[in-house]
Amino acid sequence: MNFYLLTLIKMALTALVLLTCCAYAVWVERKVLAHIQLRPGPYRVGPHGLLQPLADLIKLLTKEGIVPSYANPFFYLLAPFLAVALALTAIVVIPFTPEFELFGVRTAIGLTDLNIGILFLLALSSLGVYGIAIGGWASNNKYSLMGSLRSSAQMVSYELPLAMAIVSPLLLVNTLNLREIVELQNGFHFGLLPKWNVFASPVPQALGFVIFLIAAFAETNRVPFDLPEAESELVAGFHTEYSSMMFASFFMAEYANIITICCVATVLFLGGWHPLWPAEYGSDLVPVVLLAAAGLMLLFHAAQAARRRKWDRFTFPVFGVLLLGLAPVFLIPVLKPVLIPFFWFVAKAGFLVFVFIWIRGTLPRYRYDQLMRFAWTFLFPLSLANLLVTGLVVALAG
Amino acid sequence: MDVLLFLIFAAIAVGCALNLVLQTHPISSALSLIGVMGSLAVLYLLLGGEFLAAVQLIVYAGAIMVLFVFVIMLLNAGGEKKPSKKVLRTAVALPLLFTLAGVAAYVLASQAPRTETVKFGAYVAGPYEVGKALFTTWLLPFEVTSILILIAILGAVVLARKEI
Amino acid sequence: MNPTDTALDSRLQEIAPEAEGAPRRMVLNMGPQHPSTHGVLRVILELDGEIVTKARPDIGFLHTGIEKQAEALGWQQVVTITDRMDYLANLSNNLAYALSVEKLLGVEIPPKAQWMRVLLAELSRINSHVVWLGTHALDLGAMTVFFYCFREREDLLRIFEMFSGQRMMTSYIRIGGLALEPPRGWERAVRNFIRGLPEKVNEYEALLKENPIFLRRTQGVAVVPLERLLDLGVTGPMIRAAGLGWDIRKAEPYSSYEKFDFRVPVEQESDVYARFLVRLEEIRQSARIVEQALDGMPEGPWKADAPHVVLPDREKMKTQMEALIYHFKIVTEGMRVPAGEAYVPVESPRGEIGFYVVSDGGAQPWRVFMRTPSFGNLQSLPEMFEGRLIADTIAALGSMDFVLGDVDR
Amino acid sequence: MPDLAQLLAAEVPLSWYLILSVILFVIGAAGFLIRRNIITVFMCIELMLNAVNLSFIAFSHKLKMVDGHIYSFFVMVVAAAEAAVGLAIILTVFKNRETLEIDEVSSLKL
Repeated sequence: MNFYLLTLIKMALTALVLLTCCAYAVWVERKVLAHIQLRPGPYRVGPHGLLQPLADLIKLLTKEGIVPSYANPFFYLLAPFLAVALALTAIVVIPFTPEFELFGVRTAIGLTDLNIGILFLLALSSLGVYGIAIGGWASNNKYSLMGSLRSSAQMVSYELPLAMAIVSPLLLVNTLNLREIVELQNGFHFGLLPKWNVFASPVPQALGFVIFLIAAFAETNRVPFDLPEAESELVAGFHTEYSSMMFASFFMAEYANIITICCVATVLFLGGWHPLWPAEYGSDLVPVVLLAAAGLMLLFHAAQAARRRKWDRFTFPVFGVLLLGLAPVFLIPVLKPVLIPFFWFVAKAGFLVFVFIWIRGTLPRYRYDQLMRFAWTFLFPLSLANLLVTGLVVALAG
Repeated sequence: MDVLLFLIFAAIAVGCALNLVLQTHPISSALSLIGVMGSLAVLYLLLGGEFLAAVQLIVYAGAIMVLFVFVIMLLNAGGEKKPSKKVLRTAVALPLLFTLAGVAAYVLASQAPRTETVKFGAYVAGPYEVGKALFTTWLLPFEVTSILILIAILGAVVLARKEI
Repeated sequence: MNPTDTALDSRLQEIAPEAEGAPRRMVLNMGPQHPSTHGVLRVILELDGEIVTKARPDIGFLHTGIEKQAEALGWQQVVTITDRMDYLANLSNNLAYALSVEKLLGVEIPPKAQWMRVLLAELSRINSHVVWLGTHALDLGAMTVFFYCFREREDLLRIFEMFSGQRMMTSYIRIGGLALEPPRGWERAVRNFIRGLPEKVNEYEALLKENPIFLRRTQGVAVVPLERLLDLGVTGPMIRAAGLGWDIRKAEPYSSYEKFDFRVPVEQESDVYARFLVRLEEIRQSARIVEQALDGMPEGPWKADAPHVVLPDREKMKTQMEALIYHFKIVTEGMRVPAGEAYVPVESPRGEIGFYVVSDGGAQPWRVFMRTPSFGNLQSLPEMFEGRLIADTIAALGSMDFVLGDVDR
Repeated sequence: MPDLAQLLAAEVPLSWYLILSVILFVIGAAGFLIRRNIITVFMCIELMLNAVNLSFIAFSHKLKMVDGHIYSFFVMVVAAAEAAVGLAIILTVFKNRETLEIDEVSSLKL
């Protein structure tokens, strides 16, 4: 097949999936937070609020986009576009599966295979600050300005520990290509413990992983580092003045960034698509078992008359049958080399996204000066030490 | 394809550079400069400078320019209000400059051999090549730059203190 | 120059005048619509970077003229507007007003009513502190605590509704006793709530007390020395967090508080964290008081035997001529209070609340002056803000625990 | 007029890169002369540095040597150091003089 045609198809698919994931990440976040906080969360639109993202989208699309009279209209309108474009671009270098052959075409899920994939990601993440900075400045609102000043300082500061944390696993794998990084993490210690970079042999990168996650929280402006939009101090920070689709763009950018950074963490530290335990102990069956269990549980609840609610009467059996039907797909030999790695990748990245939400439900917010002090006096030296130790051990081990 | 990409990004670079000079508000200028840097990064890629293209974005566009934007926002300085009073100087300087540019371009175009072309992929200086050169041949200058940076940091810290 | 700077109104200029030749500072108008000014407080901040150099509170956005309104209402009717001042601890307000008027009237309140009042006042203290804890945590970014706290608040509001038929504006404590007979089953509802409370308080404590981020946000923040607090007229948990164990329930017991065994928590640091600890402990102590009140609730009438003050029972009104006459007189003319003046302070969740009532012998108060704790506590705002970061102002505002209705009345 | 396929297949002459570099440099120099705002002037200097970097890399491609990249790398390092110190100076100047007009800060003492 033509390279360009294939790439176009893949681009369209990736964009579609990523945007849907962003929308549903919001739903998942609201649901998880709600359950942490002892409330049901979105419940009205669709069964269990499943259509809530769609409703939100329609609401935001049909709202009037207001440009404040003192704002700088060009930059005010440019900022959300910049933010969302940069956030969505980063996903192109993530390899989701190994290469496989399907209908005579050799390809992989994932758009490109850059030699300098990591550098590309770093470049995009360092540009990501502009959307926020320009948006806050152009709104001509003091809260927004303060939010964007905070964010530029914060993102520049946390980029250092982030980059340092990325560099140490790179020392182990000796390549900048994300696909090769994942492929090098293949195999198991003692036939059981996966050879992911978190458990890598001379120097396990567990510390690097933690530093990376902390810096990632700061880079994506999430609790406890959500200072740029700290709603109790700066109203809504840099997007105080934004409404309608422009606001939605910032929102989407935030979630796209979270998803991307979780994927990067999966690739760099958690062994990408490699399973948690060897296939000979049945790791291939995990998705089947999970889906089947979920389907059976739904059918069980559907059969229980007492728990039935209006929507559930219809949706529980339908989704139960759907999930049960989906389970054996993972057993089809042709699809197996695609779906099983993809499942593991999505499972790991999804778990990290869950951690992001979980932290949001647990921790209070840092103060601005404490945040900067934390980056420069704790996180940065720690990541530097981690890098030095890793480098030393790698050099000594030859 | 090469020509097309070159022309597109060269046009963007020149357009952004002109905009940088012509805009009165520093934020517009800063964003134009980021545009120049972005398109130059693509041109570096065409020339095989993979590593430099990435560093251009990470260091130049992502760190130095953020600093500029930060300072502009911090000072909240508006655009230039009055045009320059030294009309004569400008009137003489600009034509001279463009003459210089024209002459330089002419000389370059006539001197450079026509056959000398740039082929994408003919020469690649990725992180490996740059790193190797940097840590073998250029080790001393590289270490000296670290001292330079240290001094710059100290200078910036001293200057930014409240007392001055 | 930011165009919004020139658009600031003259009010702001008068509150935060920009000195001639002073370095350029940003003036930030925080509120009256801001997520964490707890209502409609407006604080005008002068900022140097993120540091507050000057802070001026601008109150009055919730001014409802309650004090003046009281002069146009009957004695008993004023109870309903006291609910609307400090809407989180309305029963304490009711109690303070009722005690002052009862002092003028000289009526004796039966023990059961007194104990009920203690019980309800403590429940409303728990209510107020729980809402404070939730909103304070939300201000600091801990969203989940807020929802947990509102779960308790919901239980409490159900209890209040059970007593009075109203969730917030209960007006349950009236001059001469209570408004209604306590409903059937109230004891079980309160006991269930109180039994579960300590465990939940422990849960909140576990979420916040040793959380390093929370500690950094609160310890050493918004410290005001005790002497300044005393000068400014600050009372309640804020002053107890500064090392002075002043609690009117202990110092000048009212409504038979002397018969209860409880501890007044005192901390020394006078920072946001100390205030947090004091209030958290007060929730526990209040729970203890409520338990004691439940266990030792005396039997007897729930309103005073004062026919010229308290409306008679329907039964008596229909059978006894005298009761009918009293009912008619109270309803048509209102009850009369002998001329004089009285002030009985009460320890509300926020500090000392008192109603200085002056009567000219008529059916309406001649003057009701309200000494409200929120107003006094708010006086310390500039001292807490100045020289601190914007983020600290939020923590400080939360730690003051004011209710704007109480400030502006 | 060359047809599209020919254009697509053609390679870029090295001199085009050099001419682009000259054009950018001259624009930067012009901006350096006519702008009044210190920050913009500073940015024009960065533009000139960038223009020079482009020719370094173009020559590096011609000579098939990595040295041009190394030079550019050093230029970036110097630019970073320069930006840090320069912007700190600008901040201090603004703090003391309340202006960014380059002509108004020409005297060393107030």
